Amino acid sequence: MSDLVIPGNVPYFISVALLLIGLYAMVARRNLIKKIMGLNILSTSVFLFLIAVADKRGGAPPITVPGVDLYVNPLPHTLVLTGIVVALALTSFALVLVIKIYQEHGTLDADRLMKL
Amino acid sequence: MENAPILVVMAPFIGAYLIPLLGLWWERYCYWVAAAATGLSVLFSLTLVGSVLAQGTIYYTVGGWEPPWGIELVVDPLSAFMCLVVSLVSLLAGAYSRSYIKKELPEGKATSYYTMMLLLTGGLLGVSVTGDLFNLFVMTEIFSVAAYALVPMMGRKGSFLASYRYLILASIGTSLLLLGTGYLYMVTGTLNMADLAARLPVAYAYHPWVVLAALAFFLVAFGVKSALFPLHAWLPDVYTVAPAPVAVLSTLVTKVGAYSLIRVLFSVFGMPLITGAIPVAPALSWMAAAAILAGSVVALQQSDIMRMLAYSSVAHIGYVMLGIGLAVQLGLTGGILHILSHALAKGCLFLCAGAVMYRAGIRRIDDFRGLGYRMPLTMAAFTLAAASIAGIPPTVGFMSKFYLALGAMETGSWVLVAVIVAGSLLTALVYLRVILLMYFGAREGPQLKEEPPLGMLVPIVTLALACAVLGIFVRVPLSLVGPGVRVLLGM
Amino acid sequence: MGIAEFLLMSLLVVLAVAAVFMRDLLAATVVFMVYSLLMAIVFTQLKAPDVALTEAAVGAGVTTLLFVIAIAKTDRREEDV
Amino acid sequence: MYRQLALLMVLLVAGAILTLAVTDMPAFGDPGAPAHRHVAPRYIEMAYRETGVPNMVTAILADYRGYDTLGELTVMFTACAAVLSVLLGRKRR
Amino acid sequence: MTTVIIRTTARILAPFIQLFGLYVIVHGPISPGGGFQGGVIVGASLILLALSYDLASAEARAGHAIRIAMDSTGSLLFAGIGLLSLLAGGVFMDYGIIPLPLPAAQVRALMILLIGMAIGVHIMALVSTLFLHMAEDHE
Repeated sequence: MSDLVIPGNVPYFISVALLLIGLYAMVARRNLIKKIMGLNILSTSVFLFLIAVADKRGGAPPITVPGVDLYVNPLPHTLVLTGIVVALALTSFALVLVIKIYQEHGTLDADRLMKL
Repeated sequence: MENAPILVVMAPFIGAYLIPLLGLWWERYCYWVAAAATGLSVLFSLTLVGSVLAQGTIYYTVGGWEPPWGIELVVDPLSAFMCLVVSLVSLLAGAYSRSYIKKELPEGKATSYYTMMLLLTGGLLGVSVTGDLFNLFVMTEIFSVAAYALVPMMGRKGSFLASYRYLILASIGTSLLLLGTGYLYMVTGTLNMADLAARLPVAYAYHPWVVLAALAFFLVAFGVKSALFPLHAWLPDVYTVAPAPVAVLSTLVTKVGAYSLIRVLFSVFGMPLITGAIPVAPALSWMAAAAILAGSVVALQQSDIMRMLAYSSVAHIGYVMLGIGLAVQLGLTGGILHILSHALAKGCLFLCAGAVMYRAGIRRIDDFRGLGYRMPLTMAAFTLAAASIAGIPPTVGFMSKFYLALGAMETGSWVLVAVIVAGSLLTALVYLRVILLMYFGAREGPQLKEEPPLGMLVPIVTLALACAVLGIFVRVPLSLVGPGVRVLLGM
Repeated sequence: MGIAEFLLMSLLVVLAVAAVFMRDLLAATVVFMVYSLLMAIVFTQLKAPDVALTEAAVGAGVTTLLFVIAIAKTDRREEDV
Repeated sequence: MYRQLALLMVLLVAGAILTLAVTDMPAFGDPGAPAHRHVAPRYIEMAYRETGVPNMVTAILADYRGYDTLGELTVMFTACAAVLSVLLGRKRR
Repeated sequence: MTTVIIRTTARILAPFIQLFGLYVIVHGPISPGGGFQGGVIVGASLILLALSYDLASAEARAGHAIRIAMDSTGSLLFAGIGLLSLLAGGVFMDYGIIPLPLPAAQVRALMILLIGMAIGVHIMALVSTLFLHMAEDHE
């Protein structure tokens, strides 16, 4: 069972699907917190893509160990680490804004806020 | 001064790290730290300009690792030009802020205001000097977060919502920027811009769709940042609720967005890719034409001065993008010169509008009646800057539009020439309405002279004079823009 | 890539859809936390332990916490049309 | 109604671009993919010798691309200052 | 009753979490982890304390001023290490050039460890600040 190989670039397709879901949530969902969740899904999809780019079949994690030659590519990992921090920064600030918007307008519905 | 490329970025950052620490005990020194840090980056920018003019493009490797392994800073004439524009305008906006925020900002926000301003300036400078695509993303995020945070500083009604919408729209852009960087990394294995440019043609031959998708992502990302016409939805609200000096900095944000687009299009993808199989550049110029007309027409209908200036900004970003889209020497010169002329003129206009709000509390254009006699110097500066924006001859705004029109003629698209001229007329109409009201509107009530304080007046007058002086001595900015364009086009 | 990995990644999509479409925000946040943890597991399988650790600490920890605080301070349910 | 249609168009276009790009990509997990041939080998082979740190990710993060990490730290710093600027404001005088 | 149990547990647990966080920071160069992850873990322990007690006492334990100071200091330390190599005559962040009686690679390793600590301090202060201020009642 486990030797059944799934062909093609599955992780890339998964990341595309996640990206579209995140984009949908950011543009179409009316709740402001859902939009931020969408932003997080969108960025994790990019991270998944980058980590998938770094992967090598049969490679070891990028920590030097004597006797191992084939390591996965460490550069995208560092990019993703930076990206995660940036996403956290955006999320925290956006959530504070959401709290403030709720205090000011009493609703988190994007359509209702637009009418104000 | 071989370390100027990094110091120009680090000076504002270190200042920004220091200010919260200072603000705990000595809040009144925050302004001076901010001024010193911005002043230092102006000095380093001048050093950069000097050495670029003397010895050509400067390469600086951070950490001593040779590129493409380490991060490389590349200062070509265009980068030096952007550094100078960004740091000078930030310095003036910072100087203006001192009196402005005392009255307009709630108590206790000065510390975070100056921190954010320095971070914004540092991020913009970081984008201007970087030669690494991922570093571009990081610096973009720094100035973006700082920009989101500066918008609701005054606590005006609806400002949090404006900031939130800006954040969501711009984060889609920056996420796509990261994804595009990942795509390019996937097919080339490098993040260094020069290295990417060398390796992209091969990558394009093997994986054309990956490269084109990355190009599309970059267009969207920088389109949002620079408020290119269909992606400008965040801009009017942001400019309306933000403090006036922040609106000035936001115009710098849009300019740096346009600069990043220039970098990515010309220094990374290169001419064959953007004008060849998929005509990105011509499409960009048509979108820019739409932006010019739509922005000007909508600006005509506004009753709020800040909102009018905001839509006018949408139109003028169109001019910069038009220059980029033309992708010929004269057009690109015009577009880049327009970055300068628009930053100066729109900066001056925003500061004037801020001064009017500061003194008279007026936002509606109809209330500008007779203001030309109450605040003569401010309104004279307003008129001069408006003349530059509309492209009236001795100003720098005229020169940039002139070059743009020449570039459009060179490519033979007379429609674009007509759009440039029509856009100028529309812009003139937009500002003429205000100016006529200011000077010829019926005056009523006692006429007191009430200029803003000196700290605010000096930046306003400096910017207005710069519009005129640089227009007469247009060779000064051109001595940087000219070589910059030649480097971009590989001539 | 084996069938187990494939199923794990498909589950990511399912969880993301659930997180986006759930009307109870607190429940959506919990689903989002599970999504982040699963993402961390996927990162481990793709041989990125550093990133997995960070994603688990940040995505499932701090981000979820911040979401919960924000929801506690605002509305728990999405408003109806 | 128009908004829904426009949204659908945006998602369709984005999906089409992404799918086209993904089908065109180098194979997943291929050790000979372009991404693994150019810059990364130096990090993998030399990181321990040049920086004395076995964890390559840390070596790149703190040394080779340390400037990015400084930027990352600054983003976090900015976010913290941003949150404080929104939340403090009028409360503490 | 439950609050007593929770408080005692939190009190006993917190030092261990902090120890683990420090371990992650210090072992960043040789195992998965680093300043950022460790900083988040230590910050989480502070949040645990804040959740089990009330916010006011958490605020008292790690006051606003201290957190801001740590936040700034972490960033300044990082930038300072970068500037140190500039002062030593190299380029920014070229740690190998810092004059220490060690081989260049060892100096770099040391500086990477220091930077990890700087990041850890910064992120710890930051995560707890984010939490404390967002959870606080602000009307």
